[in-house]
Amino acid sequence: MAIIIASSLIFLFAAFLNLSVFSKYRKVNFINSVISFFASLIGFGGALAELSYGGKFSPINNSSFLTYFRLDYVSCFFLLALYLIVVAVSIYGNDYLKKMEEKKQLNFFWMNFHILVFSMCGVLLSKNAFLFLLFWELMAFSSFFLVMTDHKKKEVQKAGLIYLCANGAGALFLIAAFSLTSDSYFNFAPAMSGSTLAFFFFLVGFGLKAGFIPLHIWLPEAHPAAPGNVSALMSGIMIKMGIYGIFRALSLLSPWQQSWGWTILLIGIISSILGVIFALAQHNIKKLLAYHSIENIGIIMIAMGLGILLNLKGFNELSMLSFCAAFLHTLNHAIFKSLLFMSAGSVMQASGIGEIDELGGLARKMPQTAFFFLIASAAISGLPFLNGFVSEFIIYYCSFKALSSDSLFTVFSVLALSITGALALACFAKAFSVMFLGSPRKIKTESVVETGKYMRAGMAILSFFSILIGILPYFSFNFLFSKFSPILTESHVWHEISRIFIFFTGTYLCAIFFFAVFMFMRRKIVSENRVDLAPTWDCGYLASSPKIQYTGSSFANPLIEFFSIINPPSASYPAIRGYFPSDNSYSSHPRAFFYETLYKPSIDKMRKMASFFSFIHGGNLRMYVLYIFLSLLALILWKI
Amino acid sequence: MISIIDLLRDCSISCFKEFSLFLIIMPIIASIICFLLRSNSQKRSVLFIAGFFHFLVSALLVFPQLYIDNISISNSNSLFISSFSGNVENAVFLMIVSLLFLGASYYVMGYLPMEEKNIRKDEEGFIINDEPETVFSGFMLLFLASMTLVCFSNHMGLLWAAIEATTLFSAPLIYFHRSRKSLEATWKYLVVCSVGIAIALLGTFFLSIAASSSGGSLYISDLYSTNSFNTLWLKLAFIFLFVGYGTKMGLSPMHTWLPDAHSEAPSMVSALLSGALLNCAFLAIWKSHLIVSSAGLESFSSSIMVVFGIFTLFISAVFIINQREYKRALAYSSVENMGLMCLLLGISSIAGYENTKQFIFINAIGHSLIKSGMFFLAGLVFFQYKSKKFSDIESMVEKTPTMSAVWFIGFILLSGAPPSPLFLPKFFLIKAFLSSGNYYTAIFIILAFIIIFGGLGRIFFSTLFGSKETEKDESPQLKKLLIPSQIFFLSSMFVSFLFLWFLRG
Amino acid sequence: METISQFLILAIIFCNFFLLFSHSTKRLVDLAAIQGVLAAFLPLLNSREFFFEPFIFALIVIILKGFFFPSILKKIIVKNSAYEEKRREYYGHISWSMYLLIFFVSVWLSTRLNFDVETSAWILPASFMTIFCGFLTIILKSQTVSQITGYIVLENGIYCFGTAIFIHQPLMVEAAILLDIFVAIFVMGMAVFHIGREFKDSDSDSLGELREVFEEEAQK
Amino acid sequence: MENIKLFLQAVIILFAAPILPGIINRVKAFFGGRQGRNIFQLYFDIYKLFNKGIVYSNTTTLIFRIAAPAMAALSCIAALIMPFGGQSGLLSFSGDFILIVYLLALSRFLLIISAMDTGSPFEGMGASREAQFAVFAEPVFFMSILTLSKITGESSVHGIFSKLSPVLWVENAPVLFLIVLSLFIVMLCETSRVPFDDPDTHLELTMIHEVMVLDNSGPDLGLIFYASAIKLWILGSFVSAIIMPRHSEIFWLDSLIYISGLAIVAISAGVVESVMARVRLLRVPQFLLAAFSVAIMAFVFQSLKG
Repeated sequence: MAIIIASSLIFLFAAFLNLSVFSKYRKVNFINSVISFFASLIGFGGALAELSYGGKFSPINNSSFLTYFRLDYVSCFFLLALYLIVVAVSIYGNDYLKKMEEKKQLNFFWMNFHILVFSMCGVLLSKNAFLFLLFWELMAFSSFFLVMTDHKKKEVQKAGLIYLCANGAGALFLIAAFSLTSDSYFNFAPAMSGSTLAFFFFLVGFGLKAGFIPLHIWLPEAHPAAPGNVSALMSGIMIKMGIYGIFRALSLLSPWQQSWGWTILLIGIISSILGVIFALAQHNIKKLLAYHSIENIGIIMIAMGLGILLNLKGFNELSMLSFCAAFLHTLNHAIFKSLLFMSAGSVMQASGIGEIDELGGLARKMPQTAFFFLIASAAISGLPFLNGFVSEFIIYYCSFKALSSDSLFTVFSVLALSITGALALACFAKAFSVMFLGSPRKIKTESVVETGKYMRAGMAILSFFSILIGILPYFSFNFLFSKFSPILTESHVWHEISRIFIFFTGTYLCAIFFFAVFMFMRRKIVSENRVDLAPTWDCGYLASSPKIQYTGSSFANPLIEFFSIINPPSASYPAIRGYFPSDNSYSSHPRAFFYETLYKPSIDKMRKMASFFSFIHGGNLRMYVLYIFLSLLALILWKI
Repeated sequence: MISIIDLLRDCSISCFKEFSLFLIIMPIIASIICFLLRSNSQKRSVLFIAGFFHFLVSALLVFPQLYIDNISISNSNSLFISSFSGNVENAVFLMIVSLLFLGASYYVMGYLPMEEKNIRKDEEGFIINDEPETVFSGFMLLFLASMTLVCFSNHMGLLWAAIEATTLFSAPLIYFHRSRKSLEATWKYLVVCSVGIAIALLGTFFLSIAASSSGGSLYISDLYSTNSFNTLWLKLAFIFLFVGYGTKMGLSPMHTWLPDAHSEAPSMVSALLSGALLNCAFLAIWKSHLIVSSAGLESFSSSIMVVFGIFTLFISAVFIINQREYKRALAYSSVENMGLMCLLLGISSIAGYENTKQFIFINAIGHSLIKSGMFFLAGLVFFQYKSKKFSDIESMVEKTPTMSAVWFIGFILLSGAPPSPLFLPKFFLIKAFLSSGNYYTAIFIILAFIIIFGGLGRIFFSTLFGSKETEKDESPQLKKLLIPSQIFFLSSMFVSFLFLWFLRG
Repeated sequence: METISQFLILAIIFCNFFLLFSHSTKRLVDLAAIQGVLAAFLPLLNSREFFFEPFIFALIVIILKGFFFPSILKKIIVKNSAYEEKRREYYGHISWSMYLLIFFVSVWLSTRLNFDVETSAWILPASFMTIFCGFLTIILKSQTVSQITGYIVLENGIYCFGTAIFIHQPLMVEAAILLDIFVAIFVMGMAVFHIGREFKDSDSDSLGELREVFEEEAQK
Repeated sequence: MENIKLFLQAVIILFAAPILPGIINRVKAFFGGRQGRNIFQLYFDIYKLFNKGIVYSNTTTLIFRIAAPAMAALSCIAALIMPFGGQSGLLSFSGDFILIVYLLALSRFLLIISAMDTGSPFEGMGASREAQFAVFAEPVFFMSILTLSKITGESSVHGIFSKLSPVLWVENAPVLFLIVLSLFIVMLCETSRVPFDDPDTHLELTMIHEVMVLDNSGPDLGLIFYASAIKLWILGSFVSAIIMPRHSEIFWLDSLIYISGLAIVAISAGVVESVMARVRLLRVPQFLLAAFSVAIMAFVFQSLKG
């Protein structure tokens, strides 16, 4: 516990340092990234130690200020994920911000970065409602400033405003929720009355931060607007604070109800499927990744909904297991989503283009970044050999094990997971191949060069962990969840899962063995015969150009057409005039569906209604005196 | 160290009456001096010195009193209260008034010389020349004197006279920039407030009728103790008092003067108006609520206050969302906070008077400090950018970084995020409504707060960020003038943590 | 003594009536002055024995309300040339209906409030009538000067209410209240004088710039 | 004795798989009145291809080079997990069909990427169609496995197949029939047989699966043919295990019945190919959604009765 508090205090100290000392220096990047790297490394070590043999989680009971903080299993797990991502992001940040450093003074940026990490540690550690909300607001405002780093652009300003309002609304709902579940000294206390209402407030308050479907409008705006390393940190870890909050809320509201489980499950299913459908239609790489965060949050919510419903149905070990799956998927998603944002950031920095349809053939120029992006996209679509598959497998496992007559919800979760998996595979195959493979479309790849060594180091760390959890699930699952709850570790479910994970490693080894055999056979044959290069078969068409390649939108077009009722793309192609063919253009750009059909009209209607009341302040003095007279009369008639 | 405190405590108890008289008369004398002096800088220094001494003496009076709650010296029918023991709220509001006046006088010292140098044009192009300094500083000090009188009065009639005096002395202050709009604002302020105050006078007379069975004396201390009231007259009295002082406090059907007065008055005057004056009016309502509840009609008065409080929240939410001027937005946020305080007082009968009292204090202190800090800032922003509409101001972060930093911190505090003292009353209010079971009002209040946050957010956001390329040009004395707001913001945060320390204790 | 105070109260009620229906601001000011003087006489008639202070106060009130303020307001009327109220077509009907309304409300109120302090019977409804009439003058008349007269009428109603109950307040409080009222009227006069100088016609409807205008209207 | 049997099974699968496409072509030729190719024609093609040189397109990267062997390896592993006859596969655990499906998904992912790597419009077209069909095929597969595990109460492939018995067929014949139908449609779609995609068409625009392997040559092409054959074997064995349940505890008899079941499935696939023509490309999703509704109907029948 002490190590973790020490590391978070280092972050606070670094933030203060930035404010005062560093404002004079011009090049603050290196020092800051070194400080945050070492601090998060210490924190990571502390969390690992706490998780593996610590386990005591005894609350600190001295009367000092520390009584308001406690470290139990769940917060330790989230701290582990947080520090892991911060380690990678801080290294990555050092190189990523080099270009930006020439343009403007970055100490304000780094100060906010440190405050963000410090406030996230605070959120995870605090046991007192006031402190929790204090750190929550600190997190909200520091991430707001990080999103607004290059506030010159129009869409960044729009994103910033939506993000600010979402945070404000979320904080107020949390105030309402905590008011129901805290004693007079603001410490967490189980809700006395109206727990369903408290649950609703918690869900909305934390949902605005987690970003599942109905409350997600800020996410696809804020993440593309933020610089690469910030959006990696935000979508990797900051969204998970919402998930942590929902879990903490569930532990506070003791008697779970059927309706809660179903709401969380349905929200999970809707946001996972809709998230990936929206992602398919996106052209901008960061928007695509932002929508995928929504999809993965949906998967985590499915796991949590499953956990609640299984608990109510009496499958206690299975419900514990599905909560483990939710936490594992949080860690997995943190790893591969930050990896994706980092590689996307380095691609955008190297090529300067965000639209995937203009990129292509980058793998030749940026081999390592291409490799990391491949690892991450395979992991996010839940393919074997990588960590995405492990957590999705556990969710499948729990739903199949609990398949009895009245547990219909397992069917929904299995279907949702399978559809999301297939769609995610299609989406990331498109993204990876359009960006990295084939021949370069609009981009001039001569100028493109591999990204800095620190950025690659940051990405390497995360891909190492992704492969580690993927290839050796038994080792990592046991290490992470043996301390979760004694009931689970003794149950037969635990043994069966461990056996399965050993089988996983076995199958992977066989697969690699077969792969080696085939490669060896081919090498022997290839060495004898000739190997030569020729242009791709193009039906004998002489002048083939990169433009005839399949772009991202054409790849995803059949699926977008099929799902167009949910997410109608707004295509614009002028009608063909005259008889002779003139040059024509077709452009289709995805619309932020929920924002434009649900939020924008409602806000405009609200403002129109509000402007209706402008007559009250119509400027005529006699009306004002009339108001006093009328209120006087009204009170007399009402009360006397 | 302990002995000094005891010494201070004894002398503050013994010569309480002398000190209070000094606090009232000293500003009047200072204003007379100002009328006599000629050069403007001398007037401003007199203003500052008076403010400083006023703060010193009131601090001397208030802080030692906090340790001796037990000795209740009966302030029998003397016009002025003889000690703060019975009524702590007077002490708190006195402290707010004197602290704000000190900040405002310091601000005036820096602001007025800047004002003289630049000639500002009205929208229609008329050159705006300012009120003669004598009128300004003179009435400012009289304004201070009347507000101190409000905090010390123990007689309802005297309380009424003091509040009427505050209206009259603040009217010329609003008319400082001699533009057509400020004249219109002054006229509306005068008519609406004096009509409201007249109703309050009628309410005072009804109160004396209600208490006629026990000699009809209007001494607040006596009114607390008498329990033989004619209930019908008491109800009518409370209604008239509530509507009268509610106009002065800015509760919502009667709030119409507030946005005009605040947006047209110079920033230091509007800071004092929204920080100190609204509190004094609230003090009067608080006293009448106490009188009514001591006579057992608590549910009657709190139901009225809850209804008016919620209507005020609704009106301020409706008007903030479409607002186009930042000063008017700040004014409506004052209206919202006053509605919040009225609501808090209203639910004190449900949620127990003792701990709601603490939250009303923290809200009053927090709101006054933050709002006056914001108005000082608004004055500087107006001075720098020459326009009241936030759409004309762009990329403040580039042009004036330090001011925009303080400007955004002010917004965070105003929005009720945890470090700010305004968070705790909101928390308590929602908790009281939710635990007492009326969920719909709770949800309505939450929506109102969200809309207000969104409206303010939109305004502050579009002033801070913009796509115009501007280089940094921040005049040094502008930075010097940021000091009062910075001090006020920091002290408000300190107050919230101090309050939490007490609560935990 | 009883009949004279009855008679005075009736005169006050009639002043209210004329107030509502006259259009010339000068006549309004005179009516308010008369009403003020009548209200000032009331305490003298009610009180049995002769006290010194109330007599002095009554005298001051008579001098101020009767002579000082009308002269100021008349000078302002001349200065701003605000002689005539704007004639609105619905004016008559509204005044009538409002007059009847406030008459019934005040009678209803005074019957409801069983008034145990012994004074002349009609004082309560008369004072309510005057107060509500003061309100109506401010609301219905559009000239700034007539709004001051409306305020004076309001003060008259409150004053004659105060005298009705005749509970002796400490001297300082009585003085403070009277001082405040007169300073208020004086400051209003100053404000109207400035308005006259700033705006050509001193009609209060011209003072309409400070209002909530929202985007749509702004663009229109 | 046990692991010898397991080893034997693996050898049989790995070597017998290419027969199935031969059987299908033979049935199509019979319907066409032609003599048809030799059943073991696919062995000769693979052997021939293994001795050829390799031509790589100059736009391809490392991914194109390692895709074909990786796909072959993954398919073999998936085949090994499958139970053979009455016996469980080399490694069987509860929820192993999830691993099988996702291994096939990984091989499909590699196929799509290698296709897009060549940068040719045709391969892109094939890749996007493949990705689209997979989206609709997977839920059908999972739905039918859900119903199966609900009937048998087991959650591993081996468990399900060992529980399937003629007695079970009698009890819930309609449900099992619907599951067989939906699994058969999924098999046809996944291995790109006629109703969804014509394996031996020559116009690149109409192909789906073949067009993705347009640029592979030599040993890579051989490995890809081998992998698609194994995939046909895996999905076919799901269908055959349900049609011919057998518990005679005699290893040889069970495996014989299992292989004959597979032959029947291949023959029926050949019949379907020669009877039906290709379905228009836009109609394919509706076709799969029909299979999905069949699977849901099966589940609803089962849960109502269950």
